[in-house]
Amino acid sequence: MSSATAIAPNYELIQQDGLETSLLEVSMGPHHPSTHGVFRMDVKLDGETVVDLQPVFGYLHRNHEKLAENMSYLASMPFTDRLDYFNSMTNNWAYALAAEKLVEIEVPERAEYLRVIMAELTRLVNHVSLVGFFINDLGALGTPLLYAFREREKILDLFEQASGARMMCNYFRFGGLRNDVPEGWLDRARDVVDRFPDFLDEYEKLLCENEIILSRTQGVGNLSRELAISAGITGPMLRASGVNYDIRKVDKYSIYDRFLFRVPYSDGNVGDCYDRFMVRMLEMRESIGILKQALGGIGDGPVLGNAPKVFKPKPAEVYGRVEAPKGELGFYLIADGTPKPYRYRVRPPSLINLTVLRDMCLGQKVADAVIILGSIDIVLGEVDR
Amino acid sequence: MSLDLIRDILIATVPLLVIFPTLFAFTTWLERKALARIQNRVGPNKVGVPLTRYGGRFSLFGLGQPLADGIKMLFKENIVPRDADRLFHLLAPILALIPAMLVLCFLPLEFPWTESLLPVQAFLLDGAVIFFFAITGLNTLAIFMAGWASRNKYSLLGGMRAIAQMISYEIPLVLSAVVVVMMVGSLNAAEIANAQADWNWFVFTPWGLAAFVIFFIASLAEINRSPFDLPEAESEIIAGYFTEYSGFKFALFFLGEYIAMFAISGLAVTLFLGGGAGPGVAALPWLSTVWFIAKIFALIAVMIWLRGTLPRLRVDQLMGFAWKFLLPLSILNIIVAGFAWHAQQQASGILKAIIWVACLLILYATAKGLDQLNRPNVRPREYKYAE
Amino acid sequence: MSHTVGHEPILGKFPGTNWDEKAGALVVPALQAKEIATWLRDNDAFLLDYCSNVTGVDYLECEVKEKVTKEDGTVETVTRTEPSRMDVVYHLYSMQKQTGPLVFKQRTKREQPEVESLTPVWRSCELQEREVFDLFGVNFKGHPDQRRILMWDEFEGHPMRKDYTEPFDYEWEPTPHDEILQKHQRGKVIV
Amino acid sequence: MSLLGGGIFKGMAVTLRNFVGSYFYKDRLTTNDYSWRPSDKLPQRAGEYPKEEGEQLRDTTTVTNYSRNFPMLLHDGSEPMDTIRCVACQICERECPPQCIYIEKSTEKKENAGGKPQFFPATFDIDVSVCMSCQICVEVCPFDAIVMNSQFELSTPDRFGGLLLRRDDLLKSNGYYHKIHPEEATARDKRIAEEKAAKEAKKKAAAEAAKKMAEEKAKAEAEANEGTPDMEENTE
Amino acid sequence: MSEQIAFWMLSAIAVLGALVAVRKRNLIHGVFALMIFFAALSGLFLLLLAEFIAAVQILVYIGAVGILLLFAIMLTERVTGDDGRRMTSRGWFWGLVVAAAVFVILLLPAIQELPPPEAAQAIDPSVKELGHKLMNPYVVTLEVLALLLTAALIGAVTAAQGVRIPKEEDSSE
Repeated sequence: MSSATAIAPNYELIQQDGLETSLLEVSMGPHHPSTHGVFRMDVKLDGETVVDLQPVFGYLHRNHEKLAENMSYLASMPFTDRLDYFNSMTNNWAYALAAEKLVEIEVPERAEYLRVIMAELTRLVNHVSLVGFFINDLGALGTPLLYAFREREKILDLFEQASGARMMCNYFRFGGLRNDVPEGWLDRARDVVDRFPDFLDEYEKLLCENEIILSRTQGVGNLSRELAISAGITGPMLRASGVNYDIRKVDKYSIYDRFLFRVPYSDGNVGDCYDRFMVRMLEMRESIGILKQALGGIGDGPVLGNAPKVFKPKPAEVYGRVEAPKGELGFYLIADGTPKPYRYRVRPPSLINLTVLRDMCLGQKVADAVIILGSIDIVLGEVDR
Repeated sequence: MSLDLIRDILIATVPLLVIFPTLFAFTTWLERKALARIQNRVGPNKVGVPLTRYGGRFSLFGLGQPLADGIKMLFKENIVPRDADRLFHLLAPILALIPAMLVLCFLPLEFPWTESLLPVQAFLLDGAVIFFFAITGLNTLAIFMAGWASRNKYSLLGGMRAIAQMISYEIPLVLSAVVVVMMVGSLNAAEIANAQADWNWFVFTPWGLAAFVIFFIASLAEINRSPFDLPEAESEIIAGYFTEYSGFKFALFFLGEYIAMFAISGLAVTLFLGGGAGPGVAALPWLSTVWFIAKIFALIAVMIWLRGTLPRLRVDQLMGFAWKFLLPLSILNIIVAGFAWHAQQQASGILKAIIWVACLLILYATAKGLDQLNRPNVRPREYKYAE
Repeated sequence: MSHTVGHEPILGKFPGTNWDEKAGALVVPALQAKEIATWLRDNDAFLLDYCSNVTGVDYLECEVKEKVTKEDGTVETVTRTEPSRMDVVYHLYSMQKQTGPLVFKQRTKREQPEVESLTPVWRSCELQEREVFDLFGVNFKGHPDQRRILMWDEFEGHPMRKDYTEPFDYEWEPTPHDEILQKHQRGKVIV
Repeated sequence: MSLLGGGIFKGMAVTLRNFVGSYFYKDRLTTNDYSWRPSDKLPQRAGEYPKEEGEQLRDTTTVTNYSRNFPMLLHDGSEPMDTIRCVACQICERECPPQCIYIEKSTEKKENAGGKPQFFPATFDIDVSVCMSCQICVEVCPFDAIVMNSQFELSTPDRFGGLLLRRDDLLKSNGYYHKIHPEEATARDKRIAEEKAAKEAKKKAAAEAAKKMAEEKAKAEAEANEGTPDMEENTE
Repeated sequence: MSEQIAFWMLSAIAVLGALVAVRKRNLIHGVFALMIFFAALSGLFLLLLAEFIAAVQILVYIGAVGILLLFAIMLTERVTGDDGRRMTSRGWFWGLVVAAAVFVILLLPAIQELPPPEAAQAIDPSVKELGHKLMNPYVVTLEVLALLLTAALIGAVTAAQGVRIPKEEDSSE
């Protein structure tokens, strides 16, 4: 335990036999095709081997927290969409959850069901496109990615019908949802969810046994169980390292205790890119299970509780967190009795999962650094905020 | 030097310089279209002939796209990095194109109008096959030149990868061709093609099949096609050696790459797939040209299909695959082919079939064993679930 | 919901700490923080092996109105001045026992704040403490790699502090939006 | 003992199936042809694309009835300024998260959709280069005066002026709103009608109750309430 | 006639290439000039109807030796080679003498035993014949050479493995 918390040792190129080689310093990013945004890695290479790697952040920094501290509680809801722009629904949810803790609003049951449905659809969207991007980083010519996007479109269509926007949904409100889903939406959602497993079968056939993918991902970017816990890794990445920790199970927030679902995790021997990839593949199946139960159990009713029109909580401190597709997304709010939060803090899973990037990349090939970054699953909107 | 000779040389070579670039244009369209369909997209479908603005009505499945691309490439700005070696930066794309074009002469591609001419075709050379390999190897230089002259770290990495990869894969490439040369007893391309008349294609023999598979894989690496496109790996090193190329120079690289694709497919067709042999050739000799090009396109279709399916290998795995898998297998293939060929001289009928099956088994078992040896721990895993 | 962690044993063991009831947080003097953190991580009763969230909170000096109940039962509003301070807040969870959160605050002065880095205890603090250093200017003693993380190295000031004012934007160019913004800044619209 | 290269062959089978399937199944080829083509004349201002209201909606594949893009102002009749619903209360301006709305209240009152003299926006600008389509202005509006448009062809050669939508660009009829968001518009109209009916019933009840007490006094009270009924609730 | 023209052109290219290779300060340029020289030499072989030798010249000298040189240069510190050092060494006089001597020694037998043209035409160096010669009378020489090359290969691998990054004990346990 204690050894894992230490900072990774400084790998130095040790010269033997007096053969002198020099290191190649490459600045990968901020405009590199596979850094998933404006992320930069200062990489020192010995031939093709990574001997040092420094992540550089901040190219997309817009001080989201400061912005939010200068506007009303509701007004920063649309800004949370822009954090992890793949998963605006879960971002909304985390923020709504924290704010609801501040004022203790009851959320109607139908809204809870819809929230779960939206969150799990978001998880499908995120994981399916992440796997596509990951295989793209491995060098495939976008085929898995485009299959993923083909399926993602169907879910985004659902989002659009419910909230009016495909990605920047801005759908959750303190105490429920902005509006009810339109007529027939649930049937369409059932249709999409029912057909999703067929796609997953095909996807698994395409990817999970491919020899090249197996040999590219296995044994690459190993992350031990101890380091993963200590470094605060969350989400599928943590479970790929063999820790069974899912906030849906631990906190049982919302109505997750009503659904039967399993949490896939690895045996923790390696915790490599393959584990991270497979855990996400398996998680999608569980999400489909939750979706089926939720779409079966949803009843009629209002979707917005009696939230106060002007949101002016009493002084308090809360920390609300949800299991976002990328990990634990938390919002830490300090209210001081004014309509604006005194302190508004986002706990970004993408940024914290990057803590171990250097540890995982050292000693690997430069091509591995790219897929390790891909397997961490970052979105720069959230890393830099 | 007689004028006839010059005329004949022109008649023999100019068609190559016209037909193959045309085919290149068609192939780029084909590849984009096929990849698009594999990925469930539509692909280029707007630009018609001649470049209609409001595609739609006359779009002809977007066949005008290559032409439009070519015009775009011609008029793009030619950007040379400030620190680049300007001379080599200019020479590299040209040097990439020349060997690719040159080796086309070594393919036994007989056009109907060349029959009555003097025998000027290069494939009649005694060592045509070895010439082919020698000149293909020059491509490496061009890529290195491009990578080095660009003064870009990604380009340099791409160049280094290209050299290592192409040299390594040249060995299994040549060794798998040796089997065919051994069987025919000649390095002359025309003789090799003629030896496969009447459906005696080498790909239908066990050693020929193995050699063909090795040849095909190695040729993918040789022409930097997916899954061996490491020198231009987009997700790792941007575009590799041609990161700093734009406009027409880039187009030349592109052209060179595709011509090399034709050339190496043509050699595979010559060595294993019976050259121009095919139904109806006896009656209509010009059909042999059609068959030859059709077979080339069949191979290219497989390459496109592979590109649409596979991710790429890593550098060390790539080298390991060449040296630890393809090389031993191709050497074993030569030995097996030698023994089997001598054994089947006396045998006939059932015995011959047994020999063939035995050869196939030996080769497959070896391949499987090598695979196990190289990647002992790589296999799908089981995962646990928490309720 | 989450299983809360009992804080009484900590207060008993470490006399310097106190419990902030209003915030629900354990307030720890900056000197003792590392020792307490290590104890919390390794002690079997807590096993808080997962530090989820690290952030700073900047409190300016302000006047607080409080309702005080006197002995005779009358309620009176008292105004007192709250001194400025800087908090560094850690949210601790236990993955093994699946409990948490325990809010752990290092409290320090606002001018040139300095606290103990907890990165040696929890690796997850590494980037987040860098962020607090960057945006709040809190100096973390013992942090292995304390540099700016989100702002560029040459940047001056700490933007998340409450008294931070924007410098002149040298990339400014006029847009119709300026009109709108100016109106907002003129205070015509009171938020 | 698996086949050598078996995973690769399986993958190739999948891609082949997709290749062939893309010619036969709509499911596998989800790309839609974006059939609207630019005319020869470039628009000089945002909002000049499609020439008729709702023209782009012929292409139902690119815009659904639920999608939102930028806000628009509703009016009820044929003459926009006479039936504008907006009373320039400036709540949306205040609540707008990126602060992209600019309103100036008129100095004199004018009869509007409700048939009563009201203020109206002398200026109502939305900078769509800043607007982030969050729909918060729609939610906070007590008069149902601002709703989301789904028009998205807004490109213009003028980067600054062209992307500032003026009041007259923003004004759209309720009929147009019904055309682009039929469900939402119907629901909204229904709610407005209900509220109106409820209010009227309340007024009637209040009036009747007041009649018993003192006729003149009650009437005056009711009129005062009508003037700015929702304003006080929301303004704080 | 055409052969004459080709011969002179190729010779000129060869000499020029060799001169550039020696004189050029930029190492990479030098190597490429050397390759031009090799290519011209291969052309000269073709003129002598020794096509196999010509092919091997390209395959081995350009394809292998040249690239090996490039690799060696890549691994040195100054890839560009523009370090402005004096390129003529002090021993240029003795170098010239040695070069002249080698030239004369090579030239002497060529002048003395020039075979009659008919004889030269009679030798048709077909690839098949070359193969038979290599495999029958000269098989021992060939095998010894192969052994030598293998030894060199193994030596190269051993030398190359000298530099490696020490990895932390892997977490695979």
